[in-house]
Amino acid sequence: MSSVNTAAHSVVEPTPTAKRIAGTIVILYALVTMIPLAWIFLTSIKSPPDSISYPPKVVFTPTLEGFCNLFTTRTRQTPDYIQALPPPTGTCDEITRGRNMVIAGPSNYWPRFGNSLLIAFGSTFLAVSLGTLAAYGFSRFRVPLADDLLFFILSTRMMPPIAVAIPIYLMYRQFGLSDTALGMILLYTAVNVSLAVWLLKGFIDEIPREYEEAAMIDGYTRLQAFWKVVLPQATTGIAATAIFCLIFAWNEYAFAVLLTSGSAQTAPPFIPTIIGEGGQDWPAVAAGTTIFLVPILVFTIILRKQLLRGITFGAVRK
Amino acid sequence: MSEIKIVNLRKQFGDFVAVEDSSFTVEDGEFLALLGPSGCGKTTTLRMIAGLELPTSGKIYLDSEDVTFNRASARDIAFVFQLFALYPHMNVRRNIGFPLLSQGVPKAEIRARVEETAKLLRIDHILDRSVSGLAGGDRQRVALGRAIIRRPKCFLMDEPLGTLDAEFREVMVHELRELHNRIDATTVYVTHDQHEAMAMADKIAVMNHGVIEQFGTPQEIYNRPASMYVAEFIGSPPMNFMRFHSGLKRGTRSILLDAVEVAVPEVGEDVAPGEMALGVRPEHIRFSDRSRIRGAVYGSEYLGTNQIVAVETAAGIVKARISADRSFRLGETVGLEFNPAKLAIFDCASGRAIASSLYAEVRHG
Amino acid sequence: MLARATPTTIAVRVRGLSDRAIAWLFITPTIALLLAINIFPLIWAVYLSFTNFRANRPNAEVEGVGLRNYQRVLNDPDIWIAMQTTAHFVFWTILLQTVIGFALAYLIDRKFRGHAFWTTVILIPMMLSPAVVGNFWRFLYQPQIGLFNYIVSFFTGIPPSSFEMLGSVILAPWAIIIVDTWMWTPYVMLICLAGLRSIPDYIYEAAEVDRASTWRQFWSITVPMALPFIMLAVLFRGIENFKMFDMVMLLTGGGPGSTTEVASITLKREAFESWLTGRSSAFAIILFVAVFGLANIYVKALNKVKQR
Amino acid sequence: MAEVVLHGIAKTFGDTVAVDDLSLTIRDGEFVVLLGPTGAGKTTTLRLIAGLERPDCGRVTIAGRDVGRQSPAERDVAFVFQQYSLYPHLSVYDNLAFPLRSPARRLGVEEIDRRVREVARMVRIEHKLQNRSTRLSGGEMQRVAIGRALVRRPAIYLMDEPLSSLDAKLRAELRLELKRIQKELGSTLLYVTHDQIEAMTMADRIGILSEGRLVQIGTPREIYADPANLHVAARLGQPHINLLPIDLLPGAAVPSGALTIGARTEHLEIATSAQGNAEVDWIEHLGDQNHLHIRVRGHKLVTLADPYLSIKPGDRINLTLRQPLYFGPDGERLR
Repeated sequence: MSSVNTAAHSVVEPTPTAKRIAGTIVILYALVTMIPLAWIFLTSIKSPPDSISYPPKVVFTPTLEGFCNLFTTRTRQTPDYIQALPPPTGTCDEITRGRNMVIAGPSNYWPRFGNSLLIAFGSTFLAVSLGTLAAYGFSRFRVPLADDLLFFILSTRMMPPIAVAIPIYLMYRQFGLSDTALGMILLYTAVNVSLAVWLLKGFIDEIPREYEEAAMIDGYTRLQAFWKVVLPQATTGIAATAIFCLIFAWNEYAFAVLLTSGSAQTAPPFIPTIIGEGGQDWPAVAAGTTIFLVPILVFTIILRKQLLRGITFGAVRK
Repeated sequence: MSEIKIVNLRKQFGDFVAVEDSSFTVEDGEFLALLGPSGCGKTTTLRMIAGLELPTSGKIYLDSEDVTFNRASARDIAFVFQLFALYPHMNVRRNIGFPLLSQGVPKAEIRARVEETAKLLRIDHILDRSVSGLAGGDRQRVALGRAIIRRPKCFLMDEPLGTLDAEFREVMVHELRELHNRIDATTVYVTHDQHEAMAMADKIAVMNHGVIEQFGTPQEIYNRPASMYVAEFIGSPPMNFMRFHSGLKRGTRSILLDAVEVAVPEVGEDVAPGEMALGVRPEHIRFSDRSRIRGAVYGSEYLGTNQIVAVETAAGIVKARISADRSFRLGETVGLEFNPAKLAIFDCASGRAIASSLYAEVRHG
Repeated sequence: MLARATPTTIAVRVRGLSDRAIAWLFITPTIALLLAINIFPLIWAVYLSFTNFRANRPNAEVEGVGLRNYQRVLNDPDIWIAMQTTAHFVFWTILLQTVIGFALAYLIDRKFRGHAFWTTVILIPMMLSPAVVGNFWRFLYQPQIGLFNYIVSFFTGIPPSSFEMLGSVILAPWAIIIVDTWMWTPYVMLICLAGLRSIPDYIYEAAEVDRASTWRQFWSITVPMALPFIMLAVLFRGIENFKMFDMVMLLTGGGPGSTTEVASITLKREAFESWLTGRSSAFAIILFVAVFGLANIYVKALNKVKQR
Repeated sequence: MAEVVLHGIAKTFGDTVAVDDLSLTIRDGEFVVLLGPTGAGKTTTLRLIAGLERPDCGRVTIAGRDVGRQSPAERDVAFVFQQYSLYPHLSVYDNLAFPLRSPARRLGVEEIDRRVREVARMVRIEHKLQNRSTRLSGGEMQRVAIGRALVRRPAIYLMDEPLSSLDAKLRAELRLELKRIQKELGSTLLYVTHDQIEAMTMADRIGILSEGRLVQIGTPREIYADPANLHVAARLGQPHINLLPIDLLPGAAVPSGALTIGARTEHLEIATSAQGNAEVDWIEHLGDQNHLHIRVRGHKLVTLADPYLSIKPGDRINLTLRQPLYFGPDGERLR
């Protein structure tokens, strides 16, 4: 009531000085934790010599060399050969020639990135769809052993991924699912669906049954009531769950490195393998990392409310 | 125990004025109810007295000491919250003892005083239970125990019965009043329920939009409402208003209601012609075939001991409380007779009550 | 007036599927998928743990070896060292993350201007891929050229090339702990924040009226009421870090020597480099039982705290 | 509209008996209120009629049809829930139109629009039709909820304490309105509540429920004036009925076997007398009614004070019984 409206002005509200001190410390912490990310971005627009100079360079001439190296494979040629070539066709061509190299073809980065997109979105869609249905089932009907089943499903997440990977590796080899996008989608769906059911059951439990009952009395079947009444009210929960599944699938490394090697490989195992001449090509790695991180950053910022709700809700429920 | 005095107290949140220039005094040992609908500023007033909220301007005196800008912890008051505000991680004993612990009272003394307080409230059998499992009434008693254990200068209560169910509320109303009679502590009690205020308070302040509309004893407020707002807020069903258009002269003893002359208490002021309302309490109406104020029965609500009959008259629907013996057909024509000594007249534009012999000794808030 | 509906024709149209049919229809696909990809492999792993099967020799004859795999694993000093490394890692990361995370949450709960924005900024590291980020930290830790050594040297004067975060037996575990703390402190912070926000203002007002000092309010109200949340955060981080693989793999690969070889890395070596499938399955089962058992004991304690 | 008959229905949940051998006929066009405390089986009874629960035994017929095997949608009933009555994701208009858009009805757009507007007028919400349902005040929400039931003409309206979450003023207002609408439409209505005022003021007949059993049914006057037992007598009346030992006050004509006397205000005659048998404790001024608290040899009584009687706390009065109610040791009424 009125006390709730006015509570924000209460004397237990922190004093301006307390707020200022708290704000300063938190902002300092935030800035410090951003240094590595800022460094990744800066490195991605440095030239390879700039990236490994000492002391580390904060002021430098930006270049797209890292991105060029990320997207292409190159071969070293003699300066005479390069002189004899027709004029360069683009920025990358020009930069590459400046290092006495020519572009031999595209790199594997975009295909790997595409795999990540396909697998992450595919598995998220499946996990959330299946999870919503199952969560509704567990929430509204008396399913024998439901609690044990849910607990068991969740406890499989306590296994180290490597432990699960052994039999899955054997099974996939048997069924020809190794190194296929379908195999990875199914795997990530299975891993995510347990969390999805758990989270979504919580969200659906919060929607009072009276809504469906009212709809059923009003002449709708249970399926129609589910579609028209439960789903619209569960959208925030579904969105929060989807973000979780997406982040997991997008970032996953252990299964990906063990079960894929070529055509279905995702970006996380690929990025560390980007090698230039004489060691790792850090600007290229940084460029690949930047591109890979950007979608998640954008996501985090746009959907932070659902994200926060999802994390805290998931935590408090379990 | 002590006296609370507030002078021109005002509180503003941004553009919104929550409490406007309020002044009143709660005498030592008195039970004051701040009564009004939600958002009227009663809780804010209470929180300012407690020191949970600091006023924009004005003064608050506790026992003649200016405490306006003291924090709650420096005021020696006790506050009972609407949602009880029990510490969920402590058991009953530790909840009640917490105010003493905060002041560094020795363990043995805390123990003794907690037990004494619990006995007073008849909750000594649940002292070692967790507060989360308690029923509403017991939670309420624990909250009270935590308030009275310290023997503070005064008690402030913010709708403490708001979350209890109706039947239990009745019991707690009596319990609270009895507790007050026993320990005689100065109390300010916030509620939106006129029944609670009427049943418990020595004085009532009726608030509306941040302004105290009337301050007085329950009988004063009920019998001599200072405004239409107060008249309508108190009583169930509320006071009936029968509208008429007229001017009034000092000394007049009757008015014309739809061409029927109605005797009223002697008017004490001259009023320019305008829209007026005759205020009649439902229990001051009797049915009489001789009366020339007539109407058709619109509905009746049977209440056992008595009944409320709604009658549609030319001046609007009037509800009368009469004995339950008589029954009515809908649409039946009846005559209404008013108790002339109890009638009030209001100016519709301002809502103000017109001075009359009924109001001879009333203070306006 | 309103038209009258005709009940008898309604009856036929709205029958639809029975609740039982819908329950099956909704739950079965999920259960089937979980059986195929979660449960079945688990059972298979249990089976394999009793055999001498090697995945790189699929055609060799499989023999049951009873409990011998388990005996070997439990008697292997290397595995015990890996467990010890894991325990150190879990202990220090959780300690640091809890202390920093709670402090941050407490400060953010002061609700200074822009706190929502800065909370989001702080959260960013935990959203990122541990593998990709771990890989990049390797660059930051380079002794000659890395930013980390430079900053340390800038503030302490220690020559940047005089120490190697990833190459030194003493520093490598701390290098990993730093990265893990950087990544996951936000998570602990967030859950602590949820805990702090779950304490309603009126509880503090009550304490204020009860004349409790700020110090007492912190220890008698804030900490105990947020404790269940803190304990939850510890549980989740504990489980996650117990099975930590990707970040360590990319930072040190378990080195130098085997100083940072946590259990998951040992497991990976046994299973996918030495191809001792049976034995590594036994190790996996032991790990699982250990986590599961510890987590259950912990949850019991947690429930006790909650019910207080 | 139709007659609804419950015949010997019972429902248990685990160990608790919610409804026990309940038989009840709600006549066509009748407003029946089931009154009882929490846990008396009121809500379960409504849910059994709606088909949201299946009875363990017994029969429910609506307009002569046995609806035992029918789903809620097939039964042609409307239900107003205590809470959660509106879909938060829909506007007021869409909430009202929701029952009409069901596949069971398939009404045309214009027909739906006509009916929605008609009902909106009836419950006085037509000015808020486009609002989100979450943006309404409590009273408005409950009006829309009632409107959603009224928008079709079912065999029976079932209402589960629809006014309990509102404040006293609104409750009084909606009470009158609901009664008016019901009479206007001639609808059959079964309403459950724990509020005796609602029951007394709205019902054609009140059924008193206790522990799953129907203890008594009758018009408000019958139930109030002629209660079947102690439980019923104690549920009605403001202030509560005074329960006294038989020999406390003069004026009783005690039937044999009576153990308790039930005395309401109208059963007590007060005369001022310095040698009276009772003492005035205090007077509770509630404005419209004043409660007189009286002490008689250690027993406390509460009655309504006659405003014209001049007494004050501490005065002695003479208290006499006038045709009170008598109850036997088992609580049954003795006449």
